[in-house]
This record gives sequence, structure tokens and C-alpha cells, in this order.
Amino acid sequence: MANGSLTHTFSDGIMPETGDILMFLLTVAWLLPLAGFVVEVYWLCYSHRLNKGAAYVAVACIGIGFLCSLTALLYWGNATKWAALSEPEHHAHSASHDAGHGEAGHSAEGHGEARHEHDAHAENADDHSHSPTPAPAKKYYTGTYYELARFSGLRVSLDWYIDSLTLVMFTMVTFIATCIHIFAIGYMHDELTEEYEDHEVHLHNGGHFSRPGRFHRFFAYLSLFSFSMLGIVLSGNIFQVFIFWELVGLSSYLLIGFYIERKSASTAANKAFIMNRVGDFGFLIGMMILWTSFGTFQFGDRTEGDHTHAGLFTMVRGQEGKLDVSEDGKEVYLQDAYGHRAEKNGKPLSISYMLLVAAGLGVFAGSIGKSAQFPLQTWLPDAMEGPTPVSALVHSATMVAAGVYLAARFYPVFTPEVLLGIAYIGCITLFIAATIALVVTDIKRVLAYSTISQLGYMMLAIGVAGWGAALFHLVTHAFFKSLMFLCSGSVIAGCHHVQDMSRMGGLRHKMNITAYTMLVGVIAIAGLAIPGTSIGLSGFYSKDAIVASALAYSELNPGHILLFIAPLVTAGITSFYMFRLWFLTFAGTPRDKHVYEHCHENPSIMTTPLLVLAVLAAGCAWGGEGGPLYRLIVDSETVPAAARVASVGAAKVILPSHDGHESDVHHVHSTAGTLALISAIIGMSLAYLLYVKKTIDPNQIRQQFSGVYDFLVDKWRFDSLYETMFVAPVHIVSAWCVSFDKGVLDPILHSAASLTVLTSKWDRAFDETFVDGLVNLVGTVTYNVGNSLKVIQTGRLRQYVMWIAVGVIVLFGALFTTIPK
Amino acid sequence: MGEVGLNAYLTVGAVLFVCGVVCMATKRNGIGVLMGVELVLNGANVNFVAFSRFTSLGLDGQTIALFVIVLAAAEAAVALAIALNFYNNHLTIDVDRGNELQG
Amino acid sequence: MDFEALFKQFLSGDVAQQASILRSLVIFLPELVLSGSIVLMLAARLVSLDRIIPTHWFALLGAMASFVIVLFQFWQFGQAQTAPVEVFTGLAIHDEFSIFFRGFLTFFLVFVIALTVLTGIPDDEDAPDFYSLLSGAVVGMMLMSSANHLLMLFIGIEMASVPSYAMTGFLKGKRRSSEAALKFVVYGAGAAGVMLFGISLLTGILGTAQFSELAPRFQAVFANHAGMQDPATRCVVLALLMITVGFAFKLSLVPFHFWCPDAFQGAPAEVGGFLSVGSKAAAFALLVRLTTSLAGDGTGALSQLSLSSGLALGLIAIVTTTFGNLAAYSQKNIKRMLAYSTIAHAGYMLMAVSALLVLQSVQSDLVFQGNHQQNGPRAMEGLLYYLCVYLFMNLGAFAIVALIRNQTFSEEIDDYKGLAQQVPVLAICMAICMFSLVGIPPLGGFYGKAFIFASVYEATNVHWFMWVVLATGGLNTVISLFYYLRVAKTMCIDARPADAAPVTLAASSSPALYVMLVSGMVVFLGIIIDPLSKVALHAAHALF
Amino acid sequence: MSPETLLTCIVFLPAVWAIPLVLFDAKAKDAMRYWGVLGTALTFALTLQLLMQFDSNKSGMQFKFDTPWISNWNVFFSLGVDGISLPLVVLTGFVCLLSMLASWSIEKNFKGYLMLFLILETGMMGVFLSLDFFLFYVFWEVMLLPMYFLIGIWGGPRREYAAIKFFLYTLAGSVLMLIAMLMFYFNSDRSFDLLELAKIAGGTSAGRSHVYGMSMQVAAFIMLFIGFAIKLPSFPFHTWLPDAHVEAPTPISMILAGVLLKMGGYGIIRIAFPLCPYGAQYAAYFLAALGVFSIIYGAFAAMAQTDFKRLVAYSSVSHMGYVLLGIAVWKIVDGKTVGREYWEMGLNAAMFQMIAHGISSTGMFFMVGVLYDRVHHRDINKFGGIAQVMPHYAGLAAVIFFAGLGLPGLCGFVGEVFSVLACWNFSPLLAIVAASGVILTAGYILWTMQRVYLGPEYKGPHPEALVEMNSRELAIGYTLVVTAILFGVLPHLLFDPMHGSIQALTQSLASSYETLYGAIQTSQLP
Repeated sequence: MANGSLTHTFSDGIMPETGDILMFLLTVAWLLPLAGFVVEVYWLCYSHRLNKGAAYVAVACIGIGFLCSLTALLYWGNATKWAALSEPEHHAHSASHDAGHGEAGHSAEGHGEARHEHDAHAENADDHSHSPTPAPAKKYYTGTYYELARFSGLRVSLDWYIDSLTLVMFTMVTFIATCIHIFAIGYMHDELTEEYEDHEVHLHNGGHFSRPGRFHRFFAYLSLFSFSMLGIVLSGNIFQVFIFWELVGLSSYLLIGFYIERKSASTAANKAFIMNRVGDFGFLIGMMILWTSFGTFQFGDRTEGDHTHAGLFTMVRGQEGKLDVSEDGKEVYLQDAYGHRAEKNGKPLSISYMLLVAAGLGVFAGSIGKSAQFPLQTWLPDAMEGPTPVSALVHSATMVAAGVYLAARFYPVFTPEVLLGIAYIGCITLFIAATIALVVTDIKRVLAYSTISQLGYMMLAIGVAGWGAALFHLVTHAFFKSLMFLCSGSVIAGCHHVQDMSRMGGLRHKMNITAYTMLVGVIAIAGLAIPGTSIGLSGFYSKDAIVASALAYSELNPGHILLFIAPLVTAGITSFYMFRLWFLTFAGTPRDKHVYEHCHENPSIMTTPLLVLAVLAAGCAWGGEGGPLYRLIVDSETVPAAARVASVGAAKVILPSHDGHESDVHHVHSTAGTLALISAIIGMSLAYLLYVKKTIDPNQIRQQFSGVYDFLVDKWRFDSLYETMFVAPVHIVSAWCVSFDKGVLDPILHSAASLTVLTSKWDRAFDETFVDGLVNLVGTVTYNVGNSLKVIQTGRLRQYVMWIAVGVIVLFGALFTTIPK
Repeated sequence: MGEVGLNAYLTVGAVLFVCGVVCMATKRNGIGVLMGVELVLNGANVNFVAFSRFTSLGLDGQTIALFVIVLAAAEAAVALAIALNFYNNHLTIDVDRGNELQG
Repeated sequence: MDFEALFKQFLSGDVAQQASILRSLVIFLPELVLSGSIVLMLAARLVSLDRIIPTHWFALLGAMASFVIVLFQFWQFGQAQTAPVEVFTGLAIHDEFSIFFRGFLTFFLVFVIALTVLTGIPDDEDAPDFYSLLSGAVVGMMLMSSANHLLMLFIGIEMASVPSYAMTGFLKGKRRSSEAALKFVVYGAGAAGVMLFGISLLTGILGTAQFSELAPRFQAVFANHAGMQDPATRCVVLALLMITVGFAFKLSLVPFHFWCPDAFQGAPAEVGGFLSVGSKAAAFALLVRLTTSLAGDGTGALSQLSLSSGLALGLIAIVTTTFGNLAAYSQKNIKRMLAYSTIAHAGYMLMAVSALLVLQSVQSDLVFQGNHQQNGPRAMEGLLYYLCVYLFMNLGAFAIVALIRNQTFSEEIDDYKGLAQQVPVLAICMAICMFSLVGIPPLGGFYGKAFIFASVYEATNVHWFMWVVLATGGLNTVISLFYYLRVAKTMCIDARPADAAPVTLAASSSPALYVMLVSGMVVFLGIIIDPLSKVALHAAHALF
Repeated sequence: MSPETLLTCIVFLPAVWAIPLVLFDAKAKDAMRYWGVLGTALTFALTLQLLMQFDSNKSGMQFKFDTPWISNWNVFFSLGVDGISLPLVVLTGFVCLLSMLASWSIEKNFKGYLMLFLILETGMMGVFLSLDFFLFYVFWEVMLLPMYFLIGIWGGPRREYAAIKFFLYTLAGSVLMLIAMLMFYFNSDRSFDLLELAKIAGGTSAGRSHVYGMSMQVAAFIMLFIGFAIKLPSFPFHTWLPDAHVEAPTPISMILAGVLLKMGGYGIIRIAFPLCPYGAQYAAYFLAALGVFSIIYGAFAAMAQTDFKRLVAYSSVSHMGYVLLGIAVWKIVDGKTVGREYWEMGLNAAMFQMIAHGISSTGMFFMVGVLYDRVHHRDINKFGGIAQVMPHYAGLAAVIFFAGLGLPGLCGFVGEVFSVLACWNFSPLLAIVAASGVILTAGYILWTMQRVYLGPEYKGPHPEALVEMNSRELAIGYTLVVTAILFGVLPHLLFDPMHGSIQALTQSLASSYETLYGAIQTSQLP
């Protein structure tokens, strides 16, 4: 019946095209930067160093990429007739139909499909064993570029996976990247020279280091990064994510170490890469578990011929989005694409619950590394060694957010235990980072720590089932944080590479565009709004949503009240240090005349991006959780996140529901919002008092709590801790390994070389030629034995003759014994 | 008077043999050593002849003995020549003086 | 009673019997030709013909002629699959095995004479003596290889040894040479005496000296199964032991090897090369023939006998190999080192014989897959192949030593430093010989060794002790690497000291060609194995 | 040309090519260089031709042919190629060509060098192509002599020590291999035919149940494994490698790392496993553990090196550990092979890793060599700032080193990550330890790059000699980089020819182990 009803719908044959078209557009957007990269790497081959062409190429690539993604987004909207933006309870239904129809018409082609519960039945219409309760649709398109390898049953491939989240991320990333590329043209302008003098590097002859400029190289790296970042977003399986995961790691390594002659830069680059590798170590373990127990890396289901292979999500959550846990709660049964238990030669496939938890934690470890969460947060501040546009693009807006993206994307596989872990990691991180940000005076580092802290918010949100809130915040944060970084970049450029806020002040007179766009960003991140009315900048809505779901969570699980307190308090801290930053930099009177004299507003090529971003930072979240952005995001939200879920595992936690008006979150929403706003305002006014009114002298407080202050300045002493805990031991062990080779293995071989030297004159010659090694052992021993044998060969004829007799007698004895009696 | 048995001859042969070996192993004089060789060979000859008299070996024994005598002569000749050469080079036939080659 | 028969034949005018003698003489032609060449050489000097025609031409022609005749005989045998023929009323035997060795020896003789000609030893005065000694020794060795009678065994060994004594001391003026000769002769004579005594006991107790009849007589002796209580048995064992001493002397097996290093060091390199290959080959031929005939069909007591004697030989073999390799290790004089290496190689080859005996001691197929009739011949094939390769690699080594000695007057290894820069040909050929002696493919030495190890492995099915033999063999291969490699390294890798005497040898000069030919044969035998191994197997089958 | 001739040519062309060199005048260096390049190029072309003719869909041996060689002993000159040997053959041709191109800096006695080089190539080709155990053994040893002299004559200061050490290790291994070979020979119908022997081991040979007893299989496997592990090299047997690498001239290091080490892995896959399944399974866990240990150990050891070449050498130890690991992940639960496809994945990964390492480590040694040719030292701490003076070189080197680091998109990644992924099914513990290797590897490679390439200026000796690579070096560098990227992006190019044969291998081994297991249960097996 399903088939019958499906065949003659108007949307027949449209959806598959949708899939292909989306795939095409996004692929173009994804690959263009790569092409750009190749061109720019060899830019010098067909141009000279003072040419800006490389930059234009890069901008063109990413810009076209943005247009493609935007088109894709709009096209998708049309195809689904913007069902996503309509009211939630309605959209689930209608959209599901559209998706369903199209899918059926298409599934014959087996490439690029939108899976849907109905046609899962349509395809095996003959067994309607369980009631077709219509669950909300999964609307995504997935397909394969090409296979990397195939081992009998197993299959590793490069896939694409497109849903609204993908589209939003694509649009966001490409847009911000475009802005930053343009900004960078201005920012990196002084690299357009044959003789770039670097004042931070002192040669051993005292002079400054000077080198040819690296304009084109910078843009090459940026393009490489954009390519890898988009790759993550587009990936259709976890393995592919890992691939691009490493590639963004590489490009961040290259960009952080852009000034390769600076020791600090290259060290920071190594630190970033290696710490990410630590995270990836966990990621790898998670992948092993998944790979071994599920036998696939795919996110979505894949139709091959007339059979549909379930993807990871389906296997874990099935069609209704429920874990199929055995009675004793120890085993989780895998489910196939038809809503049954997956079977292999008769036996139902299952994975131990603990293993599933381990897998979740492992994958999350990857996110920890990439998003600089506790305990791997220390690399991100050092990463500020890179040029500021890099910090804006890579280390605030996109790459570090990839960790959150992964966690969100992989949400279906996470059990409540894992989510709890995520929540607490996020909670700790957001607090630690915020506190450190209080005392930092380097303008970029303040932003860096605030980035970490904001990422902590997102992680927390995911942990407390605020899936939509997390991604909501991800997007808004991307806008305002990149805005702020660009502003700081503009400040730095204006002040000729002065980054220390204590030397600034009053700059708003000199560079007002920068100053006020910055202010927008500050207000946004502080989450301020006009009290009473819930009208604020983007940050207000998203943080609001997070705090709300945190509150809901802690109401349902009173044990975890901390998960609400920490973000609430930190909201205040955040607004405090952000305003501190703004006041110190732009308000007040100049503290360093010299800097003030020479600083100037930047050319329009740098300020325009600021304005554009400022607009979006202010308005992107328009409408809050009713608004289009949030709707778009949650449209791709996976089923279980919406409803209230009680854990079956070890940790007895209940995940709040937050869909519709009677959900747990909705109840507490206004309360949470108010609380957050209050703490934010408190923070702001404190900053005002300290740094503008000077009613309280910061230095006094500093002396009061000098212990705490130093502790914070030392970044909670994490670096020294890791130094002693890991780095030193590694070097010791490696030294030990070598000494084992040199001191144990070889001596087993080299034994008694000295003895040989003494043995005889000739032996010394022998020693120089052969000695050492196993050679020695055999060599020496044989040589000595040989020497001792010389003694028998006395050269005395009579003794020789004597030996004849002796020999005969001895042998006779020997035979006498061997021959049996 | 029973005639002398095989064992008596064998004993003589054995005694000759042992004397020869001892002589070779003890004499320092080269010629003496060569004499020892002769003793050994003749000890063997006695056995041959004795066996040919008492056992089924028959004439073979005698013949072999004859051959051995001839060979012994030849060997002795060469040996003496070598001894002479040795004397020419060392001005002695004390075999112990020939100890340059060793080790 | 063959001697009576012999005399009768001479007295009576019986045609048939005279025909049989004639036939024996025909078969004996190679030896006769050699003897003839000897007579010619000596006669030529009487008429001072040697002033006109250098003596070595006689020697060379004689050797070649006899080699050709042997080849012909072999071909003949191949044509008509004739059974082994007993010649001279059973004193000697004529079969593929003996033909193989006679061919081997005459061929070898040709090479040795060529070498002596190239290196200019001896000078024209002594040439007739030297070559007559050389050829005479070879005749003796050929007798050894075809002996079928204990007397023949003794005569052969003496005929081979006595000329060698003289040749060792051939450099009359040299102290060392004379010393070496004296030690050699005394030691040899002593060993011969002991062996002869052993022979006398054996013949006496068994009442025969004919190889073919030894086995049955043994059965009779051992019939009472009294074991070692029985004086006769004890006596036989002792006798066998004493005979072994004779062989051990020829093969320079530990502990009867003492003459070997001294003699080799004292003797000229050419003679060293000759002794190391020729007398060993002949001795092995004789040993194999004797042991196989003793083992007979390996039934009853004989099985016990061959097993234990095989194990005894195995023991001697491993002791010899290990000793040789270890002692060679610390030598400075290359001839002495090569002497020890020949000792070691005798050990390897003896492993084949011991494996053969052990394998012969079981006649049931139970222990083996496939038919174990093949096993004996296989072991022999290994031995023969090894000997053939050994001929080339050892001769090559000694030839190079001689050539270098002629220019530097030194035989110390250290004086070979960096010869590769001056005479790459010699260095490369030496390297080839050395690596072949180690037993590294694709050089001939490897295959002989591999075949022998294969037989030894096969024998492990019979007795665990053969595992020890196998392991020792493997280990020794590794140990031997050092001193062989040291020579190659000294010549090829080290730098030539400035003060060292220059060595010159045009790559196209005849000595160079000779060396290249010999070492080329080593490589050839490492790549084209089939023909020789087939011939060897064919010859080995004659024994069983 | 017909496959038979093709195979024979591939094996013997280089050696034959060496003969005319005798006629060259010792001074005509360039002539000889181009002659040598031509020879290796032709050989490489032939291997490519083989690749063309090869049918990836067939799983079995292709172009197999036998010619009696030593008929008395059933030794055949039998060559053949399948998915396992094919990539290695092509790799050999490739690496030889590159290292021949890299041989320009050889001065001393160039003629001899070329001859030995070409003979070496013949030996290597023979090992990969021969299907007769005896022939295999012979070729295996044939490589020994040239290598000994190439290191011993053209090597660095301690060359003699390194050469003899190399020689001794290998010879010791081969003696064991010889004994194992005899075991199989006498326990079969006097056969050296690897395929036949494998059949017998699997009990699938015509007309005979399997005759290799358990004890024999274990003994034989251990002997074979030691022989191969020395070449691999795996942990306790690896100490010859750093010395050999450090002393050997650059092109020879390239060959050592690029090809010779692969023979260990190849031997294990082609001989040790098929011929004694029981022994292999018996030792599987030990092997995997050894592999993992080598990974970690090599990485640690590399981290502490100051000699650039030594560091790369230890990285080889670490990388080849993945090979051993991938080969060994054969999980058996009461006689049945569990998750065979994961083991198949492991084997594929091992093969891939061998090729990848053949490219990356060849490249690394070449890059080190380029520096060494200029400044004549290898002390990492004396370097720095190379990227400033030789940007082009530094760029290529960076790619190669990242390939060694196992960065996705480059060849190093696939082999490593797949073998680790395949390991979890076999043993989670080992898998975790092995995975930790990614951190260490990143550690020592990045640290090295920082010390050598980054930084403001070069403070070591001969700074004036640091000129950009010439066109010949660039050609080599780019070839390596391109292949590295190619296999990193399109690994299936490599998997497609291999996976058929490997699938067949795993299936036959699994089934044969089941038969063996049954026989053990019913105690039919000695």
C-alpha cells in the first residue's frame, strides 16, 4: 500500500535531485579552496612576491563557496517548502511526508537518499510485524564519493551527509571565512615585501631577522584550512571525520607556526598538534570499538541494490530513537534499517553497554582535544602565536567549534552516562577558562580564554540534552567571537603589533569603527538584553537557551545542581572580563602615549568585514528559539534529544525534554533567562566600577588575593603540571630506550671487547676491524677459544705422535661405551 | 712339545707394535723415530704371517707381508732423504728442534 | 685365494685368463698412461731432452690423456649398463664410482700442473722429479679410489702419501719446508703403521681382505651376539679403529690432524692446494667404499655396527669442524688458515659419510616418507658435489696465494691489505672463493653443504644425535664466516698501505685467466647444478 | 611479451645489465651513470608492464611457470606473481630507479658500485617473484654479498662494523631458515614448491592428509620467524638496522629501508603463515605484542636520537611494527576464526604499510641525504633554519615527514590506522597501546622538524653549501611526494590488486586451521 500511495505524488523524483544538487553545490564549495591551495602554494612560480593575486584567488574560492552553500540552503528550503521553519509539532509531520515521498521515488537509484521510517516499511512491505507508529522523520541525504577500501564484509569510503545542520554550518563557515579572508588582505599587507623584518627574532649576531614576505603562503594555508574544515562538516562517516580532523590539525599547525623563525611559534604549533593527537588517541579507540562492534563507520543508512544497510545511528537508536537494551542492561542490541534487531547468521548482534559508553567517551576525547576542553585546554592560548585572522577563523569561530559539532553530530550514539561526562567536562572548562580570563592582559589571550569558556558552555549544553541550544550558541558565538578577534586584530594592526591592554586605553577616539563593532561583540557575548523585554543580541538568546536546559536538567537531577550554578556564575564572570577588555582598550585615557600617538583606524578593507559581522553578531539569532536559525538547526535534531529520556545505565540521570510548550525546558525558560541576565549585568557593572569609575582599585584586589591571582596567572599551573607529568617522563623513557639498545642489547653483543683488546697484539688489529656487536661476542669467544687451541698445536713432533696413541685409546673407550653390551 | 700357538705370535706382534709406537713417541733422534716406524710395520707383518699360517687367510697374508716390506723400504728411503734435508737445514736431527711451525 | 690364482694365471697359458688380465690392464689404462708419462719424464732427462721440451709438457699431456681415457671409460659405462667389474682378480674394482674419482683426480692433476707452470714452481732442474712425484701421487690416489682389497687400500695410501712427503719438503733450502716434511713423514708413517696393524688384525680375524666378503664374515663374527664381551668382537672394533686412524690421518680429522697445519705452512702453496683436495678426495672415496662394504645390506648385527660407527664418525665430524673453524680464526698466515679451513671442511664432508652409515643402518621404510633407498645415494651425491666444488674453491684460493707470494714474498694476511686497488681480479676471485667456502649462494659451496645438511637432517629420523651434528654444522657455518670474511675484507675494503710492495697482474695475463677460470667454475657450479649433481648421483648409485 | 619471459626479464635484466659495465672506462662516470639509470628504468618499466598484464580479479598465482633446476632434489626455477608480491615488485623497481638517480654523489670506484647495485636488484626481484622455497632462499642470500660490500666499501666511518653486523644477523637468520626449509622438504613428498607445501599444510593437498605435526609446525614457524624478523626488523633483532642505515651511503639506505625491510614482512605472509598455520596461530599473540612493542620502542628510541639518519632508522623500526601487528591479528576461538574480515583488513593494512613505508622512509632517507651531501654532518642539533635557505626542499621534506607521521591524505596514514583498527577485534589491550603510538610518532617527527627546518638561521658548519635542490633531486623529491599523496588519497589503487589474494589467503588459512584443530581434538596429529 505504501508503494501505491507513494508513486503518484507531485514531489516524485524531486528529492533525489535535491540530494544530488545539494551534494554538487556543497562539493564545489568544499573542493574550491583545495584548488585555491594548490594554486597559491606555487603562486611565486608565476608571479612575484609583491602581487596580491594569491589573496584574490583565495577570496574568490571561499566566496564562491559561500554562494554555493547559500544556494544550497535556499534550495533545500524550497524543496522542503521551509517546513523546518513552521511550528514544531506540525513540521515533524509534513516534512516527514515530503521527505518520505521523495525518498521512495528515489531509493531505486541507491545513491543520495533521504531515509524515512515509512518507506523503510515500504521496502519490506511484506513484514509489518510491529505497528507502524509514525516517528518523526530523519531528513538527511547521504551517499558515497568513492570507496577507500573493502575487506570482504567491511567497507571504508568517503561519503557525504547533508541535513539542515550541515547546510547551516557550511553557510556559517564559508561566510565567516570570506569575511576573514578579506580582512586578512589588509592585515597581512606588510608581508607584501622582499625584506620583512621580524623584531621578535634576535639572531646570534644581535641583529633582527629579516626574510622575504609570505603573503601568498598565508592564504595558501587559509585555503587548506577552509577545505579541511568543510570536509569535516560534509563527512558522511566517522572515519572521514577523523581524516579531516587531522587535516584541520595540520593546517592549524601550519598557521600557528606561520612565523617559523619564532621559537615560541613553532613550539606552540607542536604543542597544539600533539595535544590534539592526545585527543585523537581517544578518538581512535572510540573508532576501534565502533568499527569492531558495528562493522561500519557510516552515519546514515546506505541502500545498495534493494538492501539497506543500517548506519551507526540506526543501529544504535533504531527507528524510534530508543536504545534496545537487554533486560539486565548489560547488552545493547543493534537494530537494522527495517526496525528489527540486526542479526548475523541467526544470532542477534549486540554490543556491551559499557563498551558503548567507552566508545562515546573515546569519540568525545577527540572533541576535548579539538575544542580545547579540560584537561587539554592549554594549547589554545598558545595558539594565539599565529596571525590574528587565524585566531579569528581557526581558533575561535570554526575549527575549535568542530569538537562541539562532532559531539552534536554523534549525539545518537552517546548514552546518558557519556552525556553526563560531557556536561561536567564542559562545566569545569567554562569555569576555569573564565577565571583565567579575568587576569590576562594580552588582548588576544583574553579572547582565547573566553573562547574556551564559551566552548565549555556548548559542551555543557550538549551534556544536558540542550542539543539545539549548543549548536545555536555555536553559530552565534562563531559570529561574535570572530568579530571580536577581527577587532582585536584591527587594534593590533593599528597599534603596530602591541597586544598588551595595559599599554592601550582610550583608543575609541582613534578607531571608532573598531571600537563600536567590538562593543557589539562584547554585549553579544555578555548576553545582555533589555530587561523585561527579551530583546538582546544573538549571545543573549543562545546562552539563555543553554542556561535554561541546564536548569531543567538540574531540576530533574537535583544531584547535579552544579551544572546549573557554574554556567550561571560564569555568565557574570564572562560579562565582567569582556567589559574589562573593552574598557581597558577603548575607554578611559591612553596609558601609553607612544602607542596612542601612532595608532590609527585601518583601511576600509579591514573595517568593512567588521561592520558586516557586527550586523550578524547582533541579529543572527533574531527571534530566539522561535527564530529561523534555531528552527533550522533543531530540524536536524535527532529524535531522542527532543523527548524526556531516563537513563538505563549505571548513572541514573533523566534527560529533560525541550520540544514544544509543555517541555521541561520551556517551564524553566523565563527563570533561567532572568537569572542569567542578572548575573551578566552584575558582571558588567563590576567591570564598570573597576575600570572606568575606578571606585575600586584593581591592584588592591590583586594584592588582597595575591595567591589566587598568581594561581590564575599561572593558568591553574596546568602547563607545569603536564611538563612534569608527561613531557619529562617521555624524554626519560626515550633516553632509557636508547641506553637499552646501547647498554643492554649491544653489550650482549659487544661483551668483552676490552678483554679482546688485551688478548694479544694481533687481536688489537682484529679489534679495530671486526669488534663490537654480536660480531664481538662470537668474535671474541671464538678467537679466544681458537687461541687456546693453539696451545695443543705445540709444533712438537713427538707430542703429535703421542696423540695418535692417545686418540686411539680414547676413541676405543668411546666406542666401547656406545656399543651395547 | 705342543707347537707354538697363534696367540704367541700375536703377542710378539703386539709387543713389537707397542715398542715401535713408544719409540716414535719418545726418541728425539730422527733416525730413532724412523726405526720405531719400522718396528710398528714389522709388528704388523708378524701378525700377517701368523694369520696366514693359522687361519683361512692363507697365502694372502704372506703376500701382503712381502708388499709391506717393499713399501716400508721405499718409505724409509724417502724418510731418510727428508731427514737428511732436515739435517742440512738445522744441522741436527733432533726432532724437537723443528718447532718453528706451531700455533 | 686370489694370489694363487694370479700366479697360476701367469704360469698357465690359459687364453681366457690371460684375456682377463689383458682386460684388467685395459681398464687400468689411465694409471698406466700416467706411469708412462713419469717414465718418459725421467728418461727425457737422461737424454737431456728436457732442455728442449719443458718437462711439464709431458706431465700435462700424460694427465690430459689419462683424463680423456677416463672420460671414454665413463661414456662406455654409460652406454652398456655394465655391472661393477673386479679387476686383477678382485684386488681393484671398476665402477662408476671409481671412474668418477679417477676422472676427478686426473682433471685435478691437469689443473695443478697448469698452476705449477704458471707460478714457476719447480725450476727446470727439479721439474722431472716434481712432476713424477705429482703424477705418482695421483696414481696412488686413483688406486685408493678403486681399491677393493685391504692390501690395495694400504698400497694406495702409501703410494699417495710417500710422494706427498717428498713434495712437502721440495723447497730444499727452506728450514720450514724441511721441518714440515719431517713432521709429515714421521706422522704419516706412524699413522700408516697403526693402520697396517689394524688391517692385520682385521684380515686375521675375518680371514679375508676382500671388501666384498667383509660384511658376511662380520655377520658370522657377531652371530653370537656376545657384544663387547666377545674378544673377537673387541678385536675387530679395535682393528677398525686403527684403520680409521689411517683415514683420519689422510683426512686430517681431529685428533689426527696435527701434521696438517704445519705441513701446509711449510709446503709451497701449490703443494698445499694439491694435498688439500687430492688426497682428501681419494681418502673419502676409499672410506666410503670400505664403510659401505662393511655396512653391507645393513641387516642384523651389521645394522648395529653401521649405526654406531656412523655416530662415531658424526662425533668426529663435529669435533673436527668446530676445531678447524675455531683454530683457523686466529691465524695470521693464510696458508695455515687455509689448512685449518681444510680440516673444517673435512669435517663437513665426514658428516655426509656419517649420515650415510646412519641411514644405511635402517632398511625399513617406516621411518621415512618416500623410498629410503634413495637416501644413501643422496648423501653420497652431496659428498661428491661438495668435493667437486671444493676442488675449485680451494685450488683457487691456493693459486691466488701462490700468485701473490711470487710478487710480495709474503703469505701473511695483513700484507693483503687493499689488493683490490692494485689487482681487482685476484681480490674478486679470492672473495668468490672465500664466500663459497662459507657456503653462500649462488656460489657452489652452498649447494654441497646444503645437500649434506639435507642428508644429515634425514638421518635425524634415525637417531637424535644427528640433530646435534646438524646444529653444529649450522653453527659452524656462522662461525666460519669470520675468518673467511676477514680475508675478503682485508683485500677489498681495507686501504693499501703506502709502503706495501706493489702487485701487478694484467687482467688478460694467463695467471689471471687461470684464476678467473677456477673461480668462474665456482660460480658456474652455483648456477648450473643439474648436470654435475646427476652425474654424482649416478656414480653414487654404483655403491649400492 | 609472454608473461614467462617478462618475469624472467624482470629478475635477470639488472644482473645482465651489469655485465657490459666491464667494458666501460673507469673514468667515464656519466656514461656509467646513465647506463645504470637506463637499466633500472627498463626494469621498472617491465614491472609496470607486469602490472598492466596482471588481472586484479583473480586471487591465485598468475603467470606461474616452472623449469626444473636441480631435478634430483625437486628444485624448480619457478616464478609467479600474485596480489601480494606484485606491489612489492613494482615498489622494488621504483625504489631502485630513484636510488640509482640518487647515486650521483658516489665517487669511489663507481663501476664496482653499479655492478653490485644491479646484482642487488636482481636478488630482490628474485625474492619477491620466486615460488620455490629453495630458489627463494638462494635469492634471499644473493642480496647478502652486494649489500655487504655496498655498505662495507662505500659506507661511512664505521662501515666495516655495520657491514659485518648486517651480514652476521642475516646469515644467522638464514641458517635457521635453511633448517626449517629442510623440515618441510622431508615432511612433504620431497618438494620445495611453496604452493604445494601450503596445500599440504592446509590438508587440502591431493591424496594426503596434512603431515606437519604440531611440534614441527611450531618449531618451523619459530625458525622462519626469527629469520624474517631479523630483516623486518622486529624488536630484539633490530640493532643491526641503525648501524647499517647510518653507515650506508644514501642510495643504499633508501634501498635498505625501501625494499629490504619489506622482505621480512613478505616472507612472513608468503611463507611462515601459509606453511605452518598452527605455528602461526600458536605464536599470533606473541607476534602482535612484539609488533606493538616495536612501534612504541622504535618511537621512543627515535625521540632520543641526535643523528638524523639514526632517527629515521628507528622510525623504520616503529613503522614496521605496524606491519607485524597487522599480519598477526588472527583471532581464533575454539578452532573457528573470529572476525576473519578484520584479520583480512589487518593483512591488507600490513601490505599497504609496507608499500607506504617503502615510499615515505625512502623519501626521508633521501631528504637526509640531500642535507648530508651539502653540509656533511647529520647532527640534528646543529641544524635549524633550513626552511629559510631551502624553502622548496623544506616543503617537500615536510610532506614526506608528515607521510611518516601518518597524516591523512598521505600514504603513511592508511596502513597505520587500518592495522590498529583491525587489532581491536584481536586484542583491545594491544590495540590501545598501539594507538598510543600516534602521539609518540607526532612527538618525535614534529620535534625533529622543528629542530631541523624551522627557526631563524642555520648555525652548523658549511652554511654556504646550503643551496636549493638541483633539478635531479627535485625530480626524485617530487616523484616521492606525488606517490605519497596518490596512495594517501586513493588507497584503493593499492588495495584492489591485493585484496583478492589476501582474502583467499585468510580464507584458506582459516579453513586449514579448522581442519588442523579437528585433527588435534581427535588427536590424529603428532
